[in-house]
Amino acid sequence: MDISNYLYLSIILFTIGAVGVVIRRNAIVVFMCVELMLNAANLAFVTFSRINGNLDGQVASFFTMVVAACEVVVGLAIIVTIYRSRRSASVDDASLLKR
Amino acid sequence: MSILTVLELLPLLGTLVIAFLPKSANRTIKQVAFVISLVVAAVSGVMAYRFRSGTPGFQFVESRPWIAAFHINYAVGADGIALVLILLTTILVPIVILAGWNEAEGGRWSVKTYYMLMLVLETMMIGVFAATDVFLFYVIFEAMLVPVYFLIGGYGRGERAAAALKFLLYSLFGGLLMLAALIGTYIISTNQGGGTFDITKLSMLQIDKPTQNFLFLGFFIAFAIKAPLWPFHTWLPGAAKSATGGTSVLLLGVLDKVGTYGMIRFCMTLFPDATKTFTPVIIVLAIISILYGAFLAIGQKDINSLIAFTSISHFGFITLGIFAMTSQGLSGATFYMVNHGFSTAALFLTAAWMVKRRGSSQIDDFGGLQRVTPVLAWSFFIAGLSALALPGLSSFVSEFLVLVGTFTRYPVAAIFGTLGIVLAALYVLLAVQRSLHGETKPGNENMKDLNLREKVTIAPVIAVLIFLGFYPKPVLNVINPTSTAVMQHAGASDPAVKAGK
Amino acid sequence: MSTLATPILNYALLAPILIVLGGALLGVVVEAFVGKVYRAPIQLAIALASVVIAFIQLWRIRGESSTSAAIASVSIDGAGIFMQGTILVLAFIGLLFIADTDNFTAQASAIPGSAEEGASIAAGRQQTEIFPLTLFAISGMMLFPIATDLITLFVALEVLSLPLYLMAGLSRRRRLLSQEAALKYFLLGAFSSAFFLMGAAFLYGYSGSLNLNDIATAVSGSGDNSIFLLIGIAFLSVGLLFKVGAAPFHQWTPDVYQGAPTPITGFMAACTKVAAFGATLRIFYVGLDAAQWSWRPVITGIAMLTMIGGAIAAMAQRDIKRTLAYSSITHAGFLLVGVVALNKSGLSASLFYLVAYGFATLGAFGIITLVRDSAGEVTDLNRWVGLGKRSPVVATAFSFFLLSFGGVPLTAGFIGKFSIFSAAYESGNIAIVVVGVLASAIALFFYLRVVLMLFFAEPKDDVVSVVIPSFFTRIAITICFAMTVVLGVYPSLVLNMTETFGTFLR
Amino acid sequence: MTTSTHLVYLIALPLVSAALLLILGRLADKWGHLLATLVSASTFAFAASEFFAMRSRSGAARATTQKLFDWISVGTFKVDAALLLDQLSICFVLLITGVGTLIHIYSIAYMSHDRDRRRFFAYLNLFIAAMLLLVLGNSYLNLYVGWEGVGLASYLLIGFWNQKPAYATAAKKAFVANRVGDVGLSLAIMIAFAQFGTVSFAGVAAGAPHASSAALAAMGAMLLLAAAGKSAQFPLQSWLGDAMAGPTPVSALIHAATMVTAGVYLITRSNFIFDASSTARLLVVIVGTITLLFGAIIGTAKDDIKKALAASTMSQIGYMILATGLGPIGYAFAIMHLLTHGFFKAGMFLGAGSVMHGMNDEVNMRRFGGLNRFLPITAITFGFGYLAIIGVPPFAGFYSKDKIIETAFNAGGTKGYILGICALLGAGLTAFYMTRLIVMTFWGTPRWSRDEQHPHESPALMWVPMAILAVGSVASGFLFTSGNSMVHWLAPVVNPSGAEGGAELMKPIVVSLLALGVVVIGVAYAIFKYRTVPVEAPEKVTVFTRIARRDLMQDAFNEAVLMRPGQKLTTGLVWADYSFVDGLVRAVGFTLGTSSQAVRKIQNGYARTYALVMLVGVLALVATIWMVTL
Repeated sequence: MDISNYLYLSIILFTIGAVGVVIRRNAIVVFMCVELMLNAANLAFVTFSRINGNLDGQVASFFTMVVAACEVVVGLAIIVTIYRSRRSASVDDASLLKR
Repeated sequence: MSILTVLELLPLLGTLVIAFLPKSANRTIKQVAFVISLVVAAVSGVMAYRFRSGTPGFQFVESRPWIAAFHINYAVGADGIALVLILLTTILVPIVILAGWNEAEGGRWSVKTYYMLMLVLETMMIGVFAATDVFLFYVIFEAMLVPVYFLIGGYGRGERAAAALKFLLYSLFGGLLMLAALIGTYIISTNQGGGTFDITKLSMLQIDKPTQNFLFLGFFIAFAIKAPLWPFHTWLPGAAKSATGGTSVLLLGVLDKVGTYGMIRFCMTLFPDATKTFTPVIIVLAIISILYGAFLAIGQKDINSLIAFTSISHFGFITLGIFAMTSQGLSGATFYMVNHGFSTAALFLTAAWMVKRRGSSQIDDFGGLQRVTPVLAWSFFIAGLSALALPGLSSFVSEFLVLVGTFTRYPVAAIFGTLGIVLAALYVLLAVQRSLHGETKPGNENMKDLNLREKVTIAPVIAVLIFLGFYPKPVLNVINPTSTAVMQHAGASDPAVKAGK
Repeated sequence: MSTLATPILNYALLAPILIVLGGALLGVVVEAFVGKVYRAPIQLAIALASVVIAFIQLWRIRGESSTSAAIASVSIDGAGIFMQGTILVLAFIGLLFIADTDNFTAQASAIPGSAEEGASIAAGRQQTEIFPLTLFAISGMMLFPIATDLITLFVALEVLSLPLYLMAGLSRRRRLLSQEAALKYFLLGAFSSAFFLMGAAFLYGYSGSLNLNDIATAVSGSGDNSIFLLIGIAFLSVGLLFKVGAAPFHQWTPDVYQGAPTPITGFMAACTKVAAFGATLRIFYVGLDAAQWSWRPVITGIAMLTMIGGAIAAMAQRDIKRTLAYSSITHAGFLLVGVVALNKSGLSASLFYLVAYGFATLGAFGIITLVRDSAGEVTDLNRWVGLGKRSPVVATAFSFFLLSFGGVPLTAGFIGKFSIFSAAYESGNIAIVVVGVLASAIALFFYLRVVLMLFFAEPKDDVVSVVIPSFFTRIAITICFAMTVVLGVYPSLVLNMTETFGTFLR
Repeated sequence: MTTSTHLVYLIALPLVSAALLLILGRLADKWGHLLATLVSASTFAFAASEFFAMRSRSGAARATTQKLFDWISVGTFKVDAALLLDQLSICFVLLITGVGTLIHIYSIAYMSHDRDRRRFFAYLNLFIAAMLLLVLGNSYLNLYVGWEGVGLASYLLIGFWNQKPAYATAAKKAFVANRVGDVGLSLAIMIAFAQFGTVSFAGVAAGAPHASSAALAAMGAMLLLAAAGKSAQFPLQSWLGDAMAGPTPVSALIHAATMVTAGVYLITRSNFIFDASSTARLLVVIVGTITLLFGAIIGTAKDDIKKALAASTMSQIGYMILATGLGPIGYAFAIMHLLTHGFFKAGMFLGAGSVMHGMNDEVNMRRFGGLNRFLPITAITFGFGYLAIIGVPPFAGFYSKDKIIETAFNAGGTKGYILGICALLGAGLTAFYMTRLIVMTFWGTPRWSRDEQHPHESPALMWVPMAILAVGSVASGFLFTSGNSMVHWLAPVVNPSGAEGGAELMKPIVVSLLALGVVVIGVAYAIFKYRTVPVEAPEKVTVFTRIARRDLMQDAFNEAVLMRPGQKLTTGLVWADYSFVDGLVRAVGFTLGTSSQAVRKIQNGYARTYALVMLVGVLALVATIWMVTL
């Protein structure tokens, strides 16, 4: 099976993630979409590492996972605070800062 | 240390002294400022005495590295043109301070601030004419605007804030264009072995025509805004209308000269070819300024904006003379700068006194002053006469030199220019009639005539106007060698006499 | 099956970062074990100390340069060290502002306006975690400009961003806005870093290595415009442009700058810019130099868009913090001019510009913290009217910072603009110089408009007062002011440094 | 060429005294007028001594020069401040100082009731100084200084009572009209410099033969324009009538005897230009002829005694200009008529002043009548002037005017006939309006009420000068013509080549008889027409009279063609300056402002929008990079 398909997959995932960020309202979901994009990148890394025949890409994906984990920590903290003070996790409700 | 540096430092010293005086000590502050400015004038006198006229090139030169990274130096020096303009500055400042003795009260800020700004401004005005490093010139050229901005906005009348902002934005915009051109010139110098901002070195550069035009415009527009030349003039009337008399004197009398000075010093010296290319356009602009300014002056109701528009007309003459590319035109233009300095000073100061006494700057609110305040009326009248370039007053000599110098190369332009002198008669005499003649208008009956201080202030100005009218030689002797040098560099020479004997 | 070699780390060269990190960790420990009363001073002491010590160490290694400090993943060189130094100095000043803990929420977890919050305010509690967070951010910022492989870059990016996301949400007053700022910053930041990562992946795919130098060789080796390379460049730049706040990736800036606690805004605006541009410069100068034909025109366009767009958008702002936010966008544009100049003077010009801009920004935001009424900071411009009459010194200082932003001669900003533009002109890119000039003209308008409001407009009745600045704040503002003046009048101090330090190790 | 070291005092004395009186102000009220008169008298004495000294010398040595200092020197443009007193200028110097002194004396009495008498005398001396500089300058530029100087003095004196708006306006009008002329002069000077590289009379004279005819014609035309402005010649004559707003002595000195004749001096002085250019000469004669009829016609319709005299001045100067246009021989006659005219016209103006003095400043002749019984001396002196101007032998005008008419005829061909006939016609008209003036003023029955007006003879201070001038108007003509003294005296300056007039068309005696004929007709018709004079000017009059009363519509013309369009242009420009030139600037600001508002719309606060924008940005980025690299 042609390895480049993995690339296409990662690109598709990435796109889905990106579109999701734009169209979904719920902060959690939006965040999940970002995670999806990160993982798409991971997939790309691994694939390329296979193509290039060295391990750097795979190492990279490990780093990414760790970083993603950190992001989750910080992100959920923020989202939860917002939710508590607004009783809503909708991104659109948080639109006082404008113009 | 060059005497020029001394001249620049003295006012700064004064600023420091004033800074340490208490806010309330208005009298002392004024006296200090006045004395300092007198000292500066005296020192400049010494400089003028030590100046070897008849020799072109810079004297009293001093150069020490400032920003090594860009080969920028603190470099000063004075040739004939710079010298006379510096003298103009140093003479006008004490006069302005004395004339507007009580101007600073009623301002938004303290008297202290006013005189500190004044002296800082004097330093910068001297510096801008003394600078022989283009970057130094530019820095002062721009920084100079700030004190003026605060002088207008802080101590002016009426729409002062808006006027000040417009003035500042307009000038800074011009300055930015100049910055681009300045950088261009610098880069070219780096490419041609050793980047430098030294005016003499830069004038040796070999720049191809298109680039020259591009750079020339950058400089010229900045100076045209400063000068101001039609159509870049619209900031001036507002500023003049709302500034105090003293500020207006320095603004139109000295600062705007930086524009025309820059045209000679930079446009012509750095980009001779481009100068030739653009001369026709500029001549036309100058002519338009002359007539346009005159017509609008006729149409003004406010005495200060009237004076402002007369200046626009006069700057047209100066520009005409500069770009006529004849020794008469160039020397005439330079001499014109000096005379215009003094005659506008006379106009603005007398006008300011009239306005202060009447509490209005509408020309029609005056009337019949001749009978009530003869001395004031006469001062204003004489100032007006110098504005219409009456023979026997110095402005005539310069205006005629400009015209004759122009005529030898561009007769048509000169003919249009001479129309300006008819219009000048109109706008001056209309103003004189409406303000000084006729029945004494109600509200003017018990105006006070000039007091001793004011007489002492205006007397020297008028004296200079008359003396230089009859004996311009001292000034012309200083100017001539420089203007000849400039012309040679620009590769121009006087047209030959038509009917040889 | 290759044997696993133990990594050789040159700790001397990495020390500055490690020191700051250590300080951060120490701070965490303090949070855990020290009583509430003592935390604030101790934390502050630790933070300041670690920054100072880091700087001293940095000074000792200022001459060094090596690519193998940490197995080719960072390269210590002049530019890197200079930028680290700049970050440390600016961070120090930033900490002095942050020290005024009155700006931060008493208890982040408490619901705004809840009884709980009231109680904690009454109890005078503080979220002293702000200090370790700051130190973490600083360490990330220090790593970002010297990182030479894509993963290190990504990690550094996150290390500097994550704390900032949190810090943005810690304002004491207007907490809803603050939290919203945090949310937006976080979501969009994550979004952009995803792009960064994807870009990194593609560059890796193109070059077969994560190391900038290898990528450089790969690019110069094969002149073909592989789709991998292009996508890599594009996505990578998105991440960077987001951080520097360049149009059209700038929109988070005004909202976050306005919502975040003002000291944090200042810290962000100054230090993040340095770090982000440090990385940007390194990536484009070192990694993608050979591929300039592909990215240079695009970045040029973005620079123009950013300069003009930022200036125009700022004109109509009514909130001083937003105004400064847009001004920082405009400056990002100017700095991009330095990036596309792509020559030595471009690099050193950018370095100088960053210093000048950093001090002015910190100073300006520092002053904003001082202008308050009963309900805290007042950022509505209409209420700043006539400030010059009531507190001339503060107003004068503020206007001076604005003039420096506007690039009026005899201020640091002017020298910065001059050097950036001359670098661009030197690279033959005259169009961008002209656009830049026009942009600064427009920018001048709104800077002067503020000055006008401060001094020439008649004050309104609803009184805003300038609080007596705390000791730290006063020092900080004084330093910024002094630097702005000195760099304006005698710029050689720093210019000579940027000349000598302005080199990337390839 | 003799060099002198004291010519400058001729100018310095009056100038200094003027400055003194102005600066000292009220302090000098007591004795100011005496000082002024004294100074003026001494200048006359000085001038006289110079004159006799000059006569004692011979040939080229007669001309005297004094170089004061080099005034302007830039490149090749070198102008000395230097004076030249030669046979031509001495005539003027004597006239100016002589008549000037007489008028000083007259004014002492005439202005005695005015609180600003000192200022008046200061102005008078300022005028004397400027006028002397005008005639003494040795280069066009020096002349120009005097030229505008007298303009200023005339402005000040016309507007002496400038609290009356009408008078102030008159003063302004005079100055501006003069300025128009000055444009001509300055252009002429520029041409001179461009052509000959110098502006001194000598230098230009030397170069004139080499110059192109076009240049000469241009310079001549410009000089003529200058002359027209100063000497109230067509088309710039309109200011002279209004100038009568000034005190009568001023009208006598400046607007009759001296300043207005400066144009004649200028053309005579520039004889080398006009001799070299027939075109210029033609223009001169045309202008002269038009003006002499123009003035005469206006004179016939004026009821204001001073305005009538002003009109006649205009016409008389027309004669002089005509003469100067008639070639080398004409200059002398022009100068001769100028001098005689100086005497009799000044005399008559003083007479008019004396009448006004007696009639509470009434100027309308219809309110005069039968005054000869009340002001006998005035009547007699005035009569002398009258006889002189209409040219009755042996009075001065007879000699001078007939010479001009004669030369006009001798111009030759149709041109000669036209000019001659016009000149004759003018003489007839002159006779008519002067007789009309005499009849209305001195003869017939009083048309003023006895209880309001108490006409009385003026004091000796006033009538003595009148008497002296009257004597002049009797004797001078004979003096100048006897043995062609004047012609020979001036020849070295104005006619170095010694050219003769054209072939005599008819014997001088015939011309004189013709002239006398028309004069008699004119006088007779006037006497017949004004047997009775209605107090109110009749309304039902021919359109010609109506036009003549309105100065032949000159003012109306100026208003319609210059003033109104000028005002329109001004207001238009003021408007345009705001809405276009400045409008453009404001437009830029506005555009930026609105676009700023537009940009703020995008910043709508929704994170998702920002993300979308970013996404679009990414795509754009990729797309552009793509395109760039293709």
